[in-house]
Formats: sequence, C-alpha cells, structure tokens
Amino acid sequence: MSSARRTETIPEWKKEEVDELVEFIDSFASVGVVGVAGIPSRQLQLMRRELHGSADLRMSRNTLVVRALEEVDEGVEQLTEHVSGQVALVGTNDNPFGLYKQLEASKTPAPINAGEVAPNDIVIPEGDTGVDPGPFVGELQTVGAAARIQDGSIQVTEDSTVLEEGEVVSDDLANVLTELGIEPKEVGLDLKSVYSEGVLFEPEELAIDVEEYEADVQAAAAAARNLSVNAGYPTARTAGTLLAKASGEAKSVALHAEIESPDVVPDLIGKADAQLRALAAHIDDEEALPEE
Amino acid sequence: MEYVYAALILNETGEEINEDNLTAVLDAAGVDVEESRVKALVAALEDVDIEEAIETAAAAPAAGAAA
Amino acid sequence: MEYVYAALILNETGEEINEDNLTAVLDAAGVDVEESRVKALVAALEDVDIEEAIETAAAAPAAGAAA
Amino acid sequence: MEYVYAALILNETGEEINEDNLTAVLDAAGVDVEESRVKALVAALEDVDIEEAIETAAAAPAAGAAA
Amino acid sequence: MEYVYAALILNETGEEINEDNLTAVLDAAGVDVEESRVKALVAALEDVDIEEAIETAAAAPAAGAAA
Amino acid sequence: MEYVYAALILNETGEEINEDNLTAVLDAAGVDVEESRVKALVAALEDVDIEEAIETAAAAPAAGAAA
Amino acid sequence: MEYVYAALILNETGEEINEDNLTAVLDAAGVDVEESRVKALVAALEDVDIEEAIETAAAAPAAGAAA
Repeated sequence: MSSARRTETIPEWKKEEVDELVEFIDSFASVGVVGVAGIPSRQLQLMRRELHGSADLRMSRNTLVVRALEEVDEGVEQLTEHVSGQVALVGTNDNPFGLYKQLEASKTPAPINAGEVAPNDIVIPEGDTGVDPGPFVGELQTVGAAARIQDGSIQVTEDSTVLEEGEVVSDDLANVLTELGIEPKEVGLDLKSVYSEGVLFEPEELAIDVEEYEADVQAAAAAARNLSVNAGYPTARTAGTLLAKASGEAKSVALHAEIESPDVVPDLIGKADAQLRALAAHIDDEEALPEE
Repeated sequence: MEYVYAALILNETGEEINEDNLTAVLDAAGVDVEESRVKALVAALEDVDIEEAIETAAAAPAAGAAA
Repeated sequence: MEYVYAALILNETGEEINEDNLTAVLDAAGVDVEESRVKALVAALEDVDIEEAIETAAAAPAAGAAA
Repeated sequence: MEYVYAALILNETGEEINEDNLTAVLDAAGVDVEESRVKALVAALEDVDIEEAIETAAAAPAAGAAA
Repeated sequence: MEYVYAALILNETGEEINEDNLTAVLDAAGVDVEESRVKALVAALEDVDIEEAIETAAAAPAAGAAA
Repeated sequence: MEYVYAALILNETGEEINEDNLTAVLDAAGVDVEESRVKALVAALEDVDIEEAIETAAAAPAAGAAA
Repeated sequence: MEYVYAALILNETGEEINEDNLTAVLDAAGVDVEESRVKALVAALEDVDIEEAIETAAAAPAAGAAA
C-alpha cells in the first residue's frame, strides 16, 4: 500500500475501483467498449446473463475506466476515445468477431421517441396500414409518406423514407410511427471498438458477411472438384464425377464417330430420325412425302 | 420415309441426289419404287440445303434414347 | 451415318437388317462398304428395338423442336 | 463401350489407334475381342478428331439438358 | 484420364478393378504406369457404385447445363 | 482463398476449425498468417453449413475460385 | 479431397506442389498422410495448368451432351 503511486490525491475507493478495472482488462484476451444507452436495466441484466460464459460486462464511471485503460497501457489505451456517454467495458477470451456477432444478434427493435436522432434512415414500407380511412392519411402525407385511401383502408403506395439518418424525430413522426408499430431503433449492447491481442478493431471490421464466406467455401469446393476431375486425380468425393465424365467422353466420341456400338446405336437411330424429320420439314410437296 | 433416307445416304456419300441414284438405292432395299415420288423428291430437294437442314437435328440428338 | 440410314430404310420397308441387305443398299448408293462396320451394326441392332429408339428420340423435346 | 474406352486410352497416351493396339488393351482387360468390332472402330475413328469430339461433349452440355 | 478409362473397361468386362488389372490394361496401352496413381484410383473407387455414377451422368444432363 | 482451403482441409479430416489448427496448416504452407483473418474466418464459418456448401458446389459445378 | 485442397493452398501461396510441401501441409492438419496419394497427386498435377483446371467446370454429365 505504501508503495502505491500517489501523484494526485484520489479517494481510496476510486483507487480500488481502478485496480479492479485493471484486473478486469488484464484478464481478457479481448477488451471492448460497448454503448449501453437506452437499455432498460432489467434488459441489461438479461443481456449480461446471456453473455455469461463467453463475455463479461463491467460498468463504472467513465473517468475511472479511462484511468484504468491508461494504466494498463500496452495499446489498450486506444479504447479511451470511445469512452463517452453511457458505456461499459466488455471482455472476452473468445474471438472478437464472434463477440460482435453475438452482440448484434442480441439487439432488439425499439420505438423511437420525438426528439431522438434517427440511427438510420426511417422508412415506412409500402402496403396496407390496416387503418380505416380518416385523418391519419393526412398525417402520413405530412411526414412525407406516399399515402392514399384505397380498398377501404389507408395504403402506403411505395416505400417512403420519412427521415434520414442523423435527423431528429418530430412529434408528428413519432406519433405516426407509433400508430404503425414501426420500431426503427435497435437496442442492445453497441460495440464501439475492441482491442484484441495487439489489434484495435472497429465495428465495421468486425462485421462479417457470412454469405460471402459461404460463397467462398462454395468456390473453394468447386475449385477442388474441378481440379480433381480435370487433372484426373480421383478422390472419394469426385470418383463418381470422374467416371461419369469418362463415360460421357466415350459416348460423345462414339456418337461423333458413328461407331456401330450397341451403346450408341439407339442414339444414332434417334439422330437419323431427327435428321430425317428436319429434312422432311423442308419438303413442301405432298407427292414427295405422301405419308405426311 | 425410306425415300428421304435414301436421299440422306446419297447426301452423306456425296453422290448426286437424282432419280437414277435414288431409284438404285431404293431398289436395293427392296422398295417397289414409285417414279413420281422420286421425281417429286428430287424436285423438292433442289432448293434445300440438306446439310443446313439436318444440322439443327444434329445439334440436339436423341438424348431420350440414351437416357 | 450412311450405315444407320441404310438400316433404317430396311426397317421402313420391312426387309431384314442383315449384312447382305445392308451391303446391297450401301453399294447401290456408291458407298465403299466396310464389312466390319456392317457386321458391327448388325450385331449392335440385335439388341435394339428400332421403333422404340425412334419414339424415345421423338419424345425428347429438343429433338422434336429440331425436327 | 469397352472398345471406345480402349481407343480413348490410346488417344490419351499418344499411341496409334489401330487393330493391334486396341486388341492388346482389350485382351489385357480380359475382353474376348471381336475382330470385326475392332476393325469397325478403327474405320469409324479414321476421320474423327477425337479431341474435338471429347471437347464438344464437355463444352456443350446444354444440348444434353435440352434434349 | 487414362486410369479412369481403364477402370471403366474393367467395369464393362466384369473384371475386378484392382491394381494388377488396371496396371495390365494400362501397360498394354503403352502407359508408363505410376503405381501411386493406380493405388489412388482403386482407393477412390472403393465406395463408389460405378453403374450408378455412369447412369447419373446420362440421366441428369441438367447438371451439365449448370456448368 | 488459402484460408478457406485450409478450413476445408480441416473439415475434411474432421479436425476442429479453430485458430490454432488453421494457423498450423497455413504456416506449414508457408503463408504469412494474419491472425485477424483467421479469427474472422473461424467466426464466420460458425454460421456456415460447410457440407451443404460443398454439396451445392457439386450439384451446380461452376467455375471454381479464381485464385 | 484434403490432398487437393492442400495442393490448392500451395498453388495460392506460390509454393511448389511437391511431396514434401504437400505432406507438411497435410501433417499440420492432422492428416495421417499416405505417401502414395501424395505421389499420385503430384504426378496427376504435373502436366496440368492448375489455374485453368480450377476454372473449367467439371461437369459430370458430358454424357448429357453426347446423348
């Protein structure tokens, strides 16, 4: 205790808190900052429980979090720029990409209130609103939706972007969205940045396009199949294809060469017949083709 | 349809498709050849590009028979 | 293809598809007949139902379209 | 089809596709070789570009699908 | 591809597709046989129903179209 | 694409597709392994049904991965 | 298929596809490497333009086209 640095006077409890935060940071391979704004505390407890085992959340005063990050140093202090507003530290020994995926998946839609900033473009989708004709059609039009009365109800005639990302939600719009049950916000732990084993990841770097990887796997599998078959190197997965290819080649050669082999004679007969009918189609003379 | 096949054989061998040749082929096959049909066929084929006509068929041969 | 055409002519006329008949038809068409091909064809046709082969081919859509 | 496969092996190895070579390959495979079929095969392949025939099969499977 | 052709010949003739038989066929065709490739082929074919593989190809030309 | 190939080797051998195994395979191939790519691949493949993807590739053979 | 994937990794990284390198990669993936399969693969790839082979769709049903 006596050896502790004391360059400034801070209360003992703060020191202990910082020590605990340092311990938290040190105990995980990856540490990140998550936004927790707008999450009701009950929901937050639920999320924390769901993360249990794969990641831990630690909340504290931002000033103390910054102090702890700076104390650990080693690169993790780069996270301090994200420590503002309602945030928490998240730590995991799992893959940071996996953490991001898990956090994204746990987000749930939520209504947006008047005065809030739109986190993304807000769109009222085309379709039947299910609302009976009345003043609501005017409210829709006022906020910028293409709406009219049709078939006994109010219809939105095309996808209408009623607010762009970063703009503030008006009272009118909030009311319309509530009426339509549109929840444009995604509430959940919002990963702002992760420091993992020497690398700082931004969320856009952590967002994985699974479909792209799936396409890559398909392409890789196709490449291997192609190489195996085209090089004539049989594997358990391609032996059947190789056999089929070889037999197809033989058949093709037999047909081209018109080899009188039992395997292709039926095809040759079919071909002759097709040719016959093709030629006959050019003959427009009953006397030449009385059978037709 | 044997008359048309006879024409196809001649086409394949490069022989002229005329009355004599057609009759000879059909004769050999035991056909009781009708002169008027032979005449009509020769006339009808005069303006037909046989290779072109049968190529369409050759492109999509009898897969059915194979399968 | 002339060997197959010859067989089909015989099939149309109801004559037996044997070496002699095939050779006669091909001869008449001016073909320099190869006995081995005639033999091979006759052997191959032993197990083939010609009518069925034609019908199957005709039933196949593309072949039909081509014809 | 074993006769054709034998020809394709010879084609692949660059050996001449003649009666002796075909017979040797088929013999080795335990085939009771019929001379006439070997002759017919050699005759039929004389004017055929085997590589092209193989490639046509690989390159235009659409025809197969259509048929 | 000659190794695969050789396997198909043996399949047609009903002979066992083993290293000895494959080597004999390839030898006869003048192939400088590589034991490892023969082994690999035999191993790969162990669990394959050859007839089915061939038939699948003939019966499902749609896959060809996809290519 | 080498990272994906490495994953497919592991899939084929039944080994777990994790960071250590991928890194080992890539290392052995002389790849200067980027840890973050390995991590991303592991995370992404958790949500990919690899066998299904392989089967899709087999059913509709297409141009493989251009290097 | 793991042997082929190993070759594809080496191809991608520009390393030579030889027995030693293939074995190293497969070893690292926990494969109980069979020398004969490695040899066979190296032999099979010797005369192959890998890039081209990868890109050429290996459609099984060449038979489709033939038929």
